Amino acid sequence: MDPIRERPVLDVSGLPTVMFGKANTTWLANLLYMMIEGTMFALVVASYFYLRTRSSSWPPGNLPPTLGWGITSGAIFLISLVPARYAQRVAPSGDRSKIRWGLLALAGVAVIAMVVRGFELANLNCRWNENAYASTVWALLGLHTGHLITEFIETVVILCVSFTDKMEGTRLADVAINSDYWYFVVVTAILSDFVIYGTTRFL
Amino acid sequence: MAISEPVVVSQSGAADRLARTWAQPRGFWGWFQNVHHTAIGVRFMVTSFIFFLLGGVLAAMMRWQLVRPEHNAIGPDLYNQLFTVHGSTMIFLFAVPMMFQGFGVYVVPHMCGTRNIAFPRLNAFSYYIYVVGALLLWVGLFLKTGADAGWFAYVPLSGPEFTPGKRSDFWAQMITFTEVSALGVAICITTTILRYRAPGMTLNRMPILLWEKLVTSIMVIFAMPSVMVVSSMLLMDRTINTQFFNPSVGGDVLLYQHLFWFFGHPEVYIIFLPATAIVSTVVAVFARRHIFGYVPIVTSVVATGFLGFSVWVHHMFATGLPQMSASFFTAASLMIVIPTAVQFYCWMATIWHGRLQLKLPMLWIFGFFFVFLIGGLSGVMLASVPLDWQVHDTFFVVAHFHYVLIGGALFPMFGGMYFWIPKITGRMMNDRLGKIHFWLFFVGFNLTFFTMHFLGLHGMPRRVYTYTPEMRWGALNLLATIGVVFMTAGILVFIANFFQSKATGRFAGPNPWGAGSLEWATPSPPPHYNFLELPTVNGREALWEAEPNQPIVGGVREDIPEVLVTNTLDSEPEYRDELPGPSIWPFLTAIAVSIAFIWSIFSPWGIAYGAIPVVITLIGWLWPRGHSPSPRVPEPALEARWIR
Amino acid sequence: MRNHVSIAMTILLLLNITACKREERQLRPDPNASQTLNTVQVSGLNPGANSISSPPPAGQYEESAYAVSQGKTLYNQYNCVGCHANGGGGIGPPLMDNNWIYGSEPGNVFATIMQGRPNGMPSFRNRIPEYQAWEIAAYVRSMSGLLPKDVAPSRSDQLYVKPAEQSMPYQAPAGVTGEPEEKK
Amino acid sequence: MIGFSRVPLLAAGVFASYPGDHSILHPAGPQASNIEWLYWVIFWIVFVVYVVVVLGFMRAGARTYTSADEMLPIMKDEAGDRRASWAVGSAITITVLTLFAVLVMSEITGKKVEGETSKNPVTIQVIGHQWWWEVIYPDPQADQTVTTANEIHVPVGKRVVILTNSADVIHSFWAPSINGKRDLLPGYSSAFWLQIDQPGVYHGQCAEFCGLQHAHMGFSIVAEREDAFSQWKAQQLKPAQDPTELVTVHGRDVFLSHACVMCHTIRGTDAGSRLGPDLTHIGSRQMIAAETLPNTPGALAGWIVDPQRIKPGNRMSPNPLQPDDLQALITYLQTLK
Repeated sequence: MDPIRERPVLDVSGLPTVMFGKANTTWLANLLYMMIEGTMFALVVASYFYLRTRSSSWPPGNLPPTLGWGITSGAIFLISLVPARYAQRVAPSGDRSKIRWGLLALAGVAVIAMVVRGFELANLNCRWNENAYASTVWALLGLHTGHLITEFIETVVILCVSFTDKMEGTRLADVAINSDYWYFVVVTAILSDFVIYGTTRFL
Repeated sequence: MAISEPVVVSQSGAADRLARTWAQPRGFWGWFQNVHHTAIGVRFMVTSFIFFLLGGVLAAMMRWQLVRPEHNAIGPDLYNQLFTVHGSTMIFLFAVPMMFQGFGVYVVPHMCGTRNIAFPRLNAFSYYIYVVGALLLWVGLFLKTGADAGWFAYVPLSGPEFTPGKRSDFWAQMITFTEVSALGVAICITTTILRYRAPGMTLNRMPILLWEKLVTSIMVIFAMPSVMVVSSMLLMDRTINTQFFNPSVGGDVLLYQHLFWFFGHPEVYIIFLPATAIVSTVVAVFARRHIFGYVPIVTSVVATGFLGFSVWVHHMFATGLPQMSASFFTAASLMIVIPTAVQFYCWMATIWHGRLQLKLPMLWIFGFFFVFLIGGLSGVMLASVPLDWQVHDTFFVVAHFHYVLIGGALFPMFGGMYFWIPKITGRMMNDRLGKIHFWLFFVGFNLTFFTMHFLGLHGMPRRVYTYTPEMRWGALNLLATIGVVFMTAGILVFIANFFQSKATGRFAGPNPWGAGSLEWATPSPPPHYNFLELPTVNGREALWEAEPNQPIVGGVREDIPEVLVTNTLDSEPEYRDELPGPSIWPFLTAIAVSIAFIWSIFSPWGIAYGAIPVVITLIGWLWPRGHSPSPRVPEPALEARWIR
Repeated sequence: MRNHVSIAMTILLLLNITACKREERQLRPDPNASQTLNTVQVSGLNPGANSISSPPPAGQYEESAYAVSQGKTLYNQYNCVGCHANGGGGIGPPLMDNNWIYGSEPGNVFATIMQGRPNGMPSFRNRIPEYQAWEIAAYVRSMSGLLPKDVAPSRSDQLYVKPAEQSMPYQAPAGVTGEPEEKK
Repeated sequence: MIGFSRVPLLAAGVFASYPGDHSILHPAGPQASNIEWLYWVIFWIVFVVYVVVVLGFMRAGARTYTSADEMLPIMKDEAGDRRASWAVGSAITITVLTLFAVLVMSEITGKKVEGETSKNPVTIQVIGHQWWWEVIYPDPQADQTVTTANEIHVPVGKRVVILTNSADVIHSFWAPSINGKRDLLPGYSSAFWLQIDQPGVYHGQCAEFCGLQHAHMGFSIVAEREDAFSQWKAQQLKPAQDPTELVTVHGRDVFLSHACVMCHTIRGTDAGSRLGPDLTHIGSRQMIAAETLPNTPGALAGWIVDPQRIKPGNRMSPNPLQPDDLQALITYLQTLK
């Protein structure tokens, strides 16, 4: 141990211990996860269009998927933006009841979205093992459904935390970040719906 | 937050308070709860080195089978497993885990001047996932289920019809494991570099090693998903009848190649950039001067990061692609030589205007200069399409990528090991044994792989388990096999040197080489809290340009594991963040995820049922515990300025 | 650290007993299995000295995924598809249901291939070596799910006609002889 | 230990005249020589660059080497750095220009090797199978189409277009002395041309890993004069003539009554399965089993009885024939010229 000697000190004890928005490190990790999953979505969509160049008729041998469930699912995802934005806005205030209502609404809409997704998958125009087109469509929807389910579970977990006394400090920031990830799920939902329902009709 | 005037700083209680706060549990179960980056970094290095030795044994067996024509030592089935598991082990289980995860996880937090890596539990989870993935491939090899379709397993050979059984499934799932691990560590390293740097270490004062780890992490984040998508597609084709690669129903075999090589080429830069990071660090230390051309080197590293994603089709020139796209990729493949050339010239200028001390790490870096240069230049030959039509998939290519990978990653790795082992173990490595190791390895390497250039030019294709005597390849193959003996001897000398120096080596002290980066400010081996006083930085080489009474950071709580978070551009202190402590849950989550992945090989429902324990263990991992740091509601963020 | 390594080694050895037979690549069949003379014995009676070699254990072919996939390739190449289609039947009876006219044991299917059957099944005696007949027999049994999931072949690179044998549910054979055979 | 597979080789006595050269550096056609020219040009550029850079590092190292062991102070050399930045700048420019030159040369050579299409080339379809090559000379009339395997005859000096396709996995058609390699992809049919100037026999080998016997999947290209080629083609079109002596009749009966008939075709007999190579003119081929064994009675016998010993894992099953049947079969196959 070197002898005690005087050193100028940069005192940071006054700094806060919780930050919201871009300054939070978990927000950065969430952004990086979105970049990873965004790349996976982009690559599956790229494979979809690559295989499209390889076959003469697209969708090969089947009719384009019916629009009904596609539009419903897209609409529900757009609606889900409201509770997500609400939860994000009230998170910094630390008001537990508002946060609980926000998360409850978000979880409810997520359940509806999953049910609609179930119907959507059942009414697709093909089964995953028919041909390359069907496989990529199911891969795209399956990838998104995976994200939908994990995001739903995350929302439920944070909802449970909000009922305990631990819902403060960095946990409040987690609520806001959870809503960021929900925006990502909505964006990829709209994108997947457009690729699956749109390209076979308009492009 | 102005600098307070010089104030008496009481040192006495801090060390043991920090030691208690940052202590990691000991004992058998404690081993699995350890989340400190030094422990995880050393584990990555040791485990990947063990798999390097195992991969080397496979290479020796392959060379023994090729020693003479029509040699019946190893049959085709076993030989195909040998070269596939050798390739997969060296790339996925050794090169990336050692160069990116091993050195990254250990060195980056030290160099940033912080106490632990960001998201330490995710870091520990990544290590366990990597180990399970490695064991999966090797247990498969012992059970005759070793992958046998090559390390990039082109479809349709690795597809459902031409590889019966579970061989390609084990390989594809191993890929998913190692990529989840690499992505996890990439997130930890990116956050640590961007947000946990010591105050004063602005972007243009960051050591080059941090720049390269940052660029490598971003490359990992954009490249690894591509191989996860393609290995999952292959797995789904083999288990649930999807038709991605079935040419008869619209599938396409080239889709596999495009998706794999879109990951494949950034992958080799993910291995190479950490190597140039070590070279830049070591050259500056042993030329006793700042690196020449800091800005050109950092620019060329970032350029390599981008260009790495634009050259992948040079692996597919022989598939008969239209001439137009082939010439674009030739141009891109030639362009990517420029950034590396810039770095070579800057290193040469650093040595030219420095004062060279040819100590052991520097000897290996000179080995890198001579060997990698041959690999890089034969790469220029491969970039031109007509030449690639002749030498693609021959032993010329085998020689090229061994010169680029062994020359480009292994030589800097040994240089980095001789450079940092005194910091890790606290003892200096023996100089004489190090030189013997270098010359044995250098001679053996060139003997084995330089002859392969001629084998390739004489038309010997890649991955052949034997050849007929009339082809007149016997003599060169014999020469190549002799080289393996020297290399093996060299590696054994290194292992002996490591264990001998660990026990009886000279004590290294905090800074045996007089280096300039922050990790040499900690005692060696460093305690679990790394820095007794969190440092501040006012130059590119922190220790060389530190003022006599360089300010330290005070006010970070010592009773909870807290680190200072600074903003990205000019590393102004922003807030204090409490890091999660040691916990068994990352290990349990890794086991649950492994069970789900391996179960999904045998039944498609494996993912669905396997996901339930994964969710449970994840909740156990992320559930908030312990006291919450600030009972009161947080007031808006204070505006903290670092006034100089 | 040392006891972690020892734990890992013991796990490795335990794992060693699992299905490495599935991945066995029997590249060189033993000479007598390459006999094309029909040597299977369907009934206990046989004239003269018992020179007929006992049929090799069917397990050798039914536990090796390589053998079953060879059987699938041979099923297509030797034009069994011509009459039995992909298992749905045509001129020949269907093979992917649980109705076994001549019994579902590997030995019975082998005898059908080697000796032929009335109503048009040709005898492949002298045309197909025995080990290939055993492989085709193993594949035929996998069509109705009688083989374990990880040995049965997965989809082929041809047009998609039916789910792969690996995803076929197990159908307990209830042959014309009536008595169901217990699952192996 | 001397494996049984060596016996046919030794039994064949002196090695049959093995196909000619198999090296990038001994071109026998315009394309391979263009590429060889490009190889040597880039090689010398690369060689000079290597020597210069290595000398640079040796000079830099020797110039400032100190054997001092202790930690020397950190030095600064502003003037040196300014001079060095000029040196590094010029080195980078030279590198960029060199790389540009390499790019231009490789594009030019690529154009020459790709070449322009010619009027009426000889068209050959090559279909890759697991571990042998099916070679078809397509013709609008079915009876003018030649089907053979592993041995490709081409007229000297004339342009030949190869249409590639694969029946199972990815293979790669590569004869180093003739032209670069072109992958045979299932689901893709690509065309590339080659031309051979000197007559002779040139060896080629599969260059994309295709499974167990990728090592023994060779082919040979026989370049001969125009008239010899058309005479060979006419001979190939003829079906096998009926055997006359007792032993060859016995040989044909053995062929038709054993497993051979399940996979092979001999036009002019009842054997018509297209799984394996077409054996109608097996007698006229220099080598058998995809250029693994010379076409001698001993090698042929060893191959028929136990092909798995020589190429473990290939599709041909062992045929334990009685000795007299085997000899008759060999004699019959040798007559199929």
